[in-house]
Amino acid sequence: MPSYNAMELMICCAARTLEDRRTLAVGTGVPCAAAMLAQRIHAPNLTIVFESGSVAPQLLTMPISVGDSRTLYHAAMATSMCDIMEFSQRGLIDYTFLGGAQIDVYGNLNSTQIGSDHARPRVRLPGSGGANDLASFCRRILVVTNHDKRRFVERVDFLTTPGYLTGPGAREAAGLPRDTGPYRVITDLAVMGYHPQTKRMQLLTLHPDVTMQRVRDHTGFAIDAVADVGQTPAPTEDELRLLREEVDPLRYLIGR
Amino acid sequence: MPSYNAMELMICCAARTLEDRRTLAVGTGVPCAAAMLAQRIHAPNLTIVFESGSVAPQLLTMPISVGDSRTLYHAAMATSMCDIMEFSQRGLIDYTFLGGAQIDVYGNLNSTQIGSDHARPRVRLPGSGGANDLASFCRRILVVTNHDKRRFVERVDFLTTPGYLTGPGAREAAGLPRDTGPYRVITDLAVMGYHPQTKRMQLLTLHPDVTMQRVRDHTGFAIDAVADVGQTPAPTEDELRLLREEVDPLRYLIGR
Amino acid sequence: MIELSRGLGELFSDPSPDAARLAIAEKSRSLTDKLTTVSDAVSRFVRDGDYLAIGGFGLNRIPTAIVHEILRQGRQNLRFAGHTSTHDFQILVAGNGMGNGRLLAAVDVAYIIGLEMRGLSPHGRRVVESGEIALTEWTNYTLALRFKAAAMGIPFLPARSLLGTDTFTRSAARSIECPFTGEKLALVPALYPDVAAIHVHEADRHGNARFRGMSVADLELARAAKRLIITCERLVPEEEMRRDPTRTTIPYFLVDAVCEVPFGSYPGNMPGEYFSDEVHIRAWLEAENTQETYRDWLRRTIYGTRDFADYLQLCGGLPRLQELRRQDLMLDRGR
Amino acid sequence: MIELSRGLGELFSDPSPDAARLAIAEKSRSLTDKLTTVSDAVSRFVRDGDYLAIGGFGLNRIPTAIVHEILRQGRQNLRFAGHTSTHDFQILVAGNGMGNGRLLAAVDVAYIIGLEMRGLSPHGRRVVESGEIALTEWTNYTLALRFKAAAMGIPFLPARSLLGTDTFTRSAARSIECPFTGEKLALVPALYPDVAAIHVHEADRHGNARFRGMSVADLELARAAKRLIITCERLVPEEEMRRDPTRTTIPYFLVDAVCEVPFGSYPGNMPGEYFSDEVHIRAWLEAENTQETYRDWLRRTIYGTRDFADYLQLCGGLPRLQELRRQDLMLDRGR
Repeated sequence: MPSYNAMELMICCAARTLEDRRTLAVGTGVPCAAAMLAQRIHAPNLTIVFESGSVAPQLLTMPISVGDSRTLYHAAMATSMCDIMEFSQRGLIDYTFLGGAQIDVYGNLNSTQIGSDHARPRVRLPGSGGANDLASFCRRILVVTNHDKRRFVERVDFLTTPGYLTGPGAREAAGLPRDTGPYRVITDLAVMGYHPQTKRMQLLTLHPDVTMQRVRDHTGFAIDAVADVGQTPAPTEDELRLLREEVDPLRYLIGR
Repeated sequence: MPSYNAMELMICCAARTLEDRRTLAVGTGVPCAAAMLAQRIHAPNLTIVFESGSVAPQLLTMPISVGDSRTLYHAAMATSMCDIMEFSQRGLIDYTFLGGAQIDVYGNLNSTQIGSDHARPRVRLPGSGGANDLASFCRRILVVTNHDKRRFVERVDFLTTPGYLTGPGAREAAGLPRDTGPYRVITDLAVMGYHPQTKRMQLLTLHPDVTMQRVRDHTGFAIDAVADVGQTPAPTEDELRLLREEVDPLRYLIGR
Repeated sequence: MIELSRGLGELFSDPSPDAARLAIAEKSRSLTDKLTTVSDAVSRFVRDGDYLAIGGFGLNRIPTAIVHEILRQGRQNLRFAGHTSTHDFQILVAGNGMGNGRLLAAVDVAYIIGLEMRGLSPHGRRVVESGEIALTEWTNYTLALRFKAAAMGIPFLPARSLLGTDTFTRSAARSIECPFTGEKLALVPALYPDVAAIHVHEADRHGNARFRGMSVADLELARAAKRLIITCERLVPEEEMRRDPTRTTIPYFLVDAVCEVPFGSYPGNMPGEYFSDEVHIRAWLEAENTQETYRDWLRRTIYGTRDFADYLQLCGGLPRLQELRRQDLMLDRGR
Repeated sequence: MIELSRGLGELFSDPSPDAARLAIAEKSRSLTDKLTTVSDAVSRFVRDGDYLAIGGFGLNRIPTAIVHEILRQGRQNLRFAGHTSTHDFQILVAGNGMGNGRLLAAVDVAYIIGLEMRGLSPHGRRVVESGEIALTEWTNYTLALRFKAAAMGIPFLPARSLLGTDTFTRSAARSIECPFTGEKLALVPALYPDVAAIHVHEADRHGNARFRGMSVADLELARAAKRLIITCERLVPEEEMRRDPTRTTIPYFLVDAVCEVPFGSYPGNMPGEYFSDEVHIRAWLEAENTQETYRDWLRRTIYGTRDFADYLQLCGGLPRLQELRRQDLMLDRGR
């Protein structure tokens, strides 16, 4: 079995969640690497869009910015942010990858501030960017992040980006499109999904050598698990080769 | 003094109302000829737009359709109908020329139907097209039409396109932009404007050899006149030469 | 936010974005080969009772072959968006009042029957005045705006048009007081057509499309429709579209069928390619004068032709089209 | 139509389209020569207290020279639209907390302080955490949508974003029940900036402009702003723009000043021209670590340079720019 690091495993897990023949709004970094890897393995017909306006590029090199020239490489269309966001609002974009400084049990994300005073936050973060929009519009929200207690919190300091909000029915009650919501959280410890009824985050698979207790120790809220928690399959040789040679040859991500 | 026909006079009158360095949404026919003539005489910097999407063409030949290739000749931009209409709604288009089967004392226009039953009209006409929109958005509405009693009516059968509606303050009360409204009506008999307070149509100048009585006989409502009704200046030699040689050499309009 | 009034017109389609999302949930987002014939595209994607919308403006850049085929295949009870719809409406309305049932059941009207400076369609007038088509009134902008709302995936858009007129009263718009400014506004409901057809200069087999000149309301329409048929003057390879993505304005995932139809806007105008055939249109309007002459005309031009190439041949073939190209290039000022 | 709730955030600009129409009533619609210098454009069109918006996205296709000059000329109390505003915000916020008064007084935030994968701006954080800038929260889409509402000449647009979040609570949006469908929606107020600056590939002296690649929110912004400064990589003759009007996306009557600024997006990326200078940006972020090092950095790069050409020279001149072009063309996969 080949050796690999946590980042490589996370990217492979993220890639595997993406079905072929679907559309995906990505940012830079892990999401982009995951999409590029998925296209090279099982999803050649996965379409990438970037919120700045690129549609269906055939990425050669990982972009540094969501709007840089690299996002446009061999693209089918270069358009506007409103167009991309409205394709999403219209229901044409299946997946999106998002991140944040905090995530709670319902998949709500905070990328605005740490601390509760909006005028004088303890730490000011960049804000929503396009996250709130894509999380409102896309059918399945994916999060890839490191797993620690300061990040997986009982209650986000600021609800920047909607997950299941306060639980079952809350997205619909708020007016968000009916067919949307959090889908997977992929960390350096495990893969999580959401309980179909309670909409609470739940453990699906543990990464090799990770115990349930270790996940619980690193999660700031009580986390359930499906009945048959499995083990995350390790990256295959094919996945690692493509990731290392074609997706991230300069080790921007996997060298971290 | 050169001889001319009624159509030539109407086009010259229409051209003269257009100030230089302004923008104008036109249709085909007389409005287009007037704009082309104005550009060749006193308004070289008059910008034409067509609602189908052409901006600032340097028209060589009169278009047949508001969206045909001719409207695009040497244009500065080809864009969408929404873009043109929204430039207008935004306040960037100064003039528009409109027509209709009926016009009333407040400059309201009907291009939808003759008769009052909407489900079974006596005569069905095309409908608003872009007229209602342009009349709502543009700063000054111009009408060029033949002058007869069936056309100049007390009350339009169907108010397709807003003039001053029911009189002073009515446009503003309806929610139309504050700086808009009917400006001139140019016919084969006279040039009319609107009373600044009452907003009723009023006679400004009579064409050569036309009496006030004749205008009244051909108008289906009581029409006032400014104190000093003048005579419309006849077309100049320059106007006629440019109109006949450059604007309408095939006599599409002026041969009617 | 106060609702002030509402138009009395019937709303012929569902403005709900959630319903529209549901309808496209399983639409392919894949780069598959969508090349097909006009006849196949119409038979698979245009259904009885559909809400139909046609791209272009007047006689300019219209997908004539698709409109012919809808008439030829005898679709019934369509609802239709009549936004400066001249020759396309003229063809479709030949499916009413000619003993072939009722092709058009309801029309959202901005501009129909008229052919701009060319006059009114006699048959179109007869049918519409008979009252057999339900009509709701709009304007060119507000009907385009209804597509735009659908393209954006929302249920309505505001405008400062329609206000104070009978056009509003006979529309299905509402008026409100703006919650931010207190200004009065009209709200127009989103229009999500079941199917639309758009003619462009160039497309690839997946449906990526681009055109020259005015886009009219076609970019909005392409994004609003649940199913979309593209006809194009010329197929181009995928690599050609990807060489300059700035020029692509309709992406493949909106498109269900691609048909190459050279001279596909004839007898209409195609910017930079050929001008409208005014002689043909005059003859068409003339033929509409009586039911008998019109029946003969339609038998000869539509029902009696196998396909669009056959129709072009009937109308003078390449020599006539070359003459129209000469007009479009404005050699001799377009004479 | 029922209003359900409203955000607590402050609205930093007037969403009334009638007010905006009044502001542009006498704006020139004429084909006049608008060519000028960056310094003149800023001194004439950017005023203390203005609401400012900058085109592009992140470090991509940004009018860097204009932003430098605003800092250099010491404008005060600007309001600003922070929509994935990375290097432009970074430059502007150097006018706060450095002993030169307060350049930024209020910011509509979608994304500020961060430079995407490059990390956060230390000085930006210090200033924003000090509380001296009033903040209202939005998202990339809803801020673009606020420009779009203004571009359309209406007071608001609806969206299905923001709903249910603290971002809504700290915005100045409202939520309503749709009068057509009963669905809940957010309404965002129009944003009519006093002045905007946009960088493009090509423009003519009258202001007709076009660019390659993503338009981000620039077409909306160009139409929303009351005054507009265009910087371009290359001036082209008017005839070149009229040769292919389909490519023009900003028409001259929106534009107040045109400045030719080759490499004008540096250290940002210009699609098809040059990639971002990551070395320079890293050095910039490093310099922000303390007030002292930052003061030196700004003195050297902005206050100590005469103009943008001088700044480019300082940063390595043409050889460095050619290296960045090589990266942008993705020779050797962009290494």
